[in-house]
Amino acid sequence: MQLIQNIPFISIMLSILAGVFCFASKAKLAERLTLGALAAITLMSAALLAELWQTGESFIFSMGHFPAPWGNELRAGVFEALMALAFSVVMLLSLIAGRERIYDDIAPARQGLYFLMINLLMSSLLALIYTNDLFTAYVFVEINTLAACAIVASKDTGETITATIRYLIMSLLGSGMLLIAISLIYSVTGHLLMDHIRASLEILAAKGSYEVPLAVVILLISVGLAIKSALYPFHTWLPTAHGSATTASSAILSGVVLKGYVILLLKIFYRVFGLEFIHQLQVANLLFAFGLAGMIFGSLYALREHNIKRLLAYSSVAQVGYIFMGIGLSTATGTVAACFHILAHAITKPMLFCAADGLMETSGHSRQIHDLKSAGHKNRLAGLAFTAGSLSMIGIPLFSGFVSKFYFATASLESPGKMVMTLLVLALSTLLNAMYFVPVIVTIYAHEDEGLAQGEELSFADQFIPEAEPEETGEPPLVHKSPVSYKLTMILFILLNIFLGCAYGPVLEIIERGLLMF
Amino acid sequence: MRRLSENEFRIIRRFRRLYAVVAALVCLMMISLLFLTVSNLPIFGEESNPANNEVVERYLEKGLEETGAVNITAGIILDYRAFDTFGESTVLFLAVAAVWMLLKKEEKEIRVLMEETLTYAPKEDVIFRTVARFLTPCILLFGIYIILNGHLSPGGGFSGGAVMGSGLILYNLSNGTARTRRFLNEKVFTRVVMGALFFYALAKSYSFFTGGNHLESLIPLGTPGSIFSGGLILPLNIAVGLVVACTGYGIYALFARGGL
Amino acid sequence: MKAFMVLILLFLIGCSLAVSLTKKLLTAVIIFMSYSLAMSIVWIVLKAPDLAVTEAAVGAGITSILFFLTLARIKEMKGEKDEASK
Amino acid sequence: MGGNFFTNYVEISAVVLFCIGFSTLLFHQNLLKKIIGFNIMDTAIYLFLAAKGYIADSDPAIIVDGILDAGRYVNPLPGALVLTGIVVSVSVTAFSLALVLRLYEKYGTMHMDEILYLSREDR
Repeated sequence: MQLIQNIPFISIMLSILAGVFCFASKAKLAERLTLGALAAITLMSAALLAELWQTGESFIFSMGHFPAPWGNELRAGVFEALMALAFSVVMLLSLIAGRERIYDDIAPARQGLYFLMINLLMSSLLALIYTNDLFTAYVFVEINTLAACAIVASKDTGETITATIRYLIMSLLGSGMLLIAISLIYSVTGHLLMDHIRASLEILAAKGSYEVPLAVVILLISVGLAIKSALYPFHTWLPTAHGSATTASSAILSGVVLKGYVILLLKIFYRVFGLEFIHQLQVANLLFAFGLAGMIFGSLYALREHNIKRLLAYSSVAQVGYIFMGIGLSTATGTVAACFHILAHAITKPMLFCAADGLMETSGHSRQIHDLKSAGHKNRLAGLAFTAGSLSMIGIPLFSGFVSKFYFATASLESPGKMVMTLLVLALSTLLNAMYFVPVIVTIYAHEDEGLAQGEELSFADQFIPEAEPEETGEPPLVHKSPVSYKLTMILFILLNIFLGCAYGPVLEIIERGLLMF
Repeated sequence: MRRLSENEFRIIRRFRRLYAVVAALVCLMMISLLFLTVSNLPIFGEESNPANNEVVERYLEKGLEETGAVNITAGIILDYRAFDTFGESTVLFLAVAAVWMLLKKEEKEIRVLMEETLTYAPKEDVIFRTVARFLTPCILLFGIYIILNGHLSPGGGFSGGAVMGSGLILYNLSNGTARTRRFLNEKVFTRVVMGALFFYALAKSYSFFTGGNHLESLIPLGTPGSIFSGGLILPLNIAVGLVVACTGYGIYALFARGGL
Repeated sequence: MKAFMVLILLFLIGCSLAVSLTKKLLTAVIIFMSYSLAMSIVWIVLKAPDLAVTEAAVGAGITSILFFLTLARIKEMKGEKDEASK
Repeated sequence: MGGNFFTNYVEISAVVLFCIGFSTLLFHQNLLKKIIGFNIMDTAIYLFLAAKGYIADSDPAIIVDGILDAGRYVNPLPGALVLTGIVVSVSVTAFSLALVLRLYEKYGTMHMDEILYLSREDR
């Protein structure tokens, strides 16, 4: 056993220990600890990814002295390592970018506890990525739920606490379904570890017994996790929670937390049931239909919003729809595209939230879009980042969003029954995305004297103009000073997005190989 | 604070009716699906059910030898599946931190709440105080017994800790906060909880690390059945018991007056 | 044994229905407490004494205390508000 | 309906309890009732899970007299899982009750609809 194989275990323990330590420490110390732990996890995950990429193997780490069906296990392959790396990078960047706002929004006595929640959130996400055991997954899903609710509630306004309780109630429904599904699985197979459940399910499938319970199990798990990852008809909690929390929380929740559940669902589909079983039961078609509905309705809701953070939150609903649509295509390419979109959205949406925060700062923290007029001139970097993020969301080449859309389209060609629907909805959703992002870009680059109505009439074809505008304009009236750390993270976010948009080849290959290893 | 007007109530009620129909449909679907499922499951109480397989066989036949715990459940939660239990303690810790974040008040406000006789604390009641004086030591002792015998008899850190926590709550109700604070104030609370959790995390990390890397563990298991047996199970039970007792009392205090 | 089990299970269902249908919150909490205690008897019948101890201490003990406290605090706040509005 | 409807009476009542809890969580607009409903739902799942470990005519899994025969004892694993679950649900209950208290401090009500309506003005 090499030392490098301890990395999953060490990173989970590190974040839990850092979380425990934050309980009694002051905010500054807690922040340093959290950032340090996140940076260490990032480095370790990168090392793990490099190592596993070279050897091309996955490994199993047993937690304790007892092997497979008796003890707990962690499992890591390139896919898991890539996701851990992406999640820790996004966490780190969003925390640094939203740092100022954390200290503004949250009462001093609570700041240390906020970082505690962040640490435990990270540990639960890592555990969800790495675990090989369904019941461990349930326990960490609960940690994830509580920590995510707590980072919304930390702002302590009436709005956030109302949002939290809605979020909590929906999440509890979801975890109840997950738990009853796990007990049903246990009752028919007698195992909790994914590999062993798979083995005994194959025997059961050969005999043809327990077909009804297994179908119900898949349905319950899909619905339970879909509630938690805000698939369209279950998304009602998301806009208030993501729209009202402090910037770093919104960024982390939309970029990372939603995706953790999707990854768990993928793991269960691939490693517990096997794809053929899923396809037999038409669950994939259900997810496909809900995903398509989410892509359209999420965008339609976003079109009606005048509040920039809620607009971004509704856009998350649409993007989660994309991911489930990709999974629902039920081809290998579709799943790869969905996984790539997980990454693309994980780096784009936090950037948008942080950029929106930078823009809002210039206009006295108003969240209304019409108050952000010419904010892009006052805080140029935030404006640039917001533009880049929007273009990525719309799906302009060079940015990551384009790659995932392209791959969704390619994947749809492989499943003839769903091709027409997918292509149509993709086109429609792109159009809708443009329809709500372009007016915002136009508004933030409008001069104070220009009317807003003019901007709203701009059509889809005009979207390239705003990108060029920052260079053209003369002296902006008031340049907002943001801290260097904020600027650096925004630049990093943009570079990462362009990197994913241009050098997507190796990333896709990692995902493909990782999914084959599952 | 403003009340809702009649018109606003009407809007809500209309929305509510739609919601009720949808929810009723969901519930009906759920119950019929689950009935269908359960009637297709293996028969209750049969020994040949799939759940009673080789996994459980090893727990029962080798559990005593491998973990040193007579109570197999304690062996499972603190040794075989210790990672789950560690996650569970983390959830409890997280809950305390979250409640602390939501309800913690300034020391000044706590003082005010302490001085006022709370409506639900019958401190002046003679019967209550006398009974409490006899009961509190018994409850605390019983909690300690449950914790220490966790590997030998039913119980363990969680149940014993909860019993001790309720003993502390009873002490607080009958003797007042000022006297409770002499031995359990914020400083002690933080130190005990963090210390116990650190010990738990480090001890479990050690066994995860040695287990994952296939090294020998250096902790002796002792003779099964005696109090000092079961390797790490007894110290872990004590650590968990301390955490649960403190968090139980801590959550109570935060709810009652916004601070310890 | 089976008859006893069925009886407790019926009691549990009755309790949960009562909780869901009563108007008064305090009554609902008290019924829920007895529900938890009945549940701990179920654990004993199912030969899981660890669960029985834990359910009695945590479910019937700590959880009920928290519910009572919440009700008491809410009543206090209501009283303060009424006084303020007078 | 499958054939084991009446033999699985414990599981059936667990399902009934689950659905009562589920509908309490969905239908009731009082937050405290919702939380009690969630607790009922959780205990129902635990009942379901623990029933999986029961074997008729056997002893609790505590090896008192040193007899190591797997056929003599009930299955201890579901019990261990439920133990974990109970603590998780008490933590969630504590957190949600704290949220209810904060909401009451802010809005003076525990009714979900009123809170939703009142919080809309905070935006």
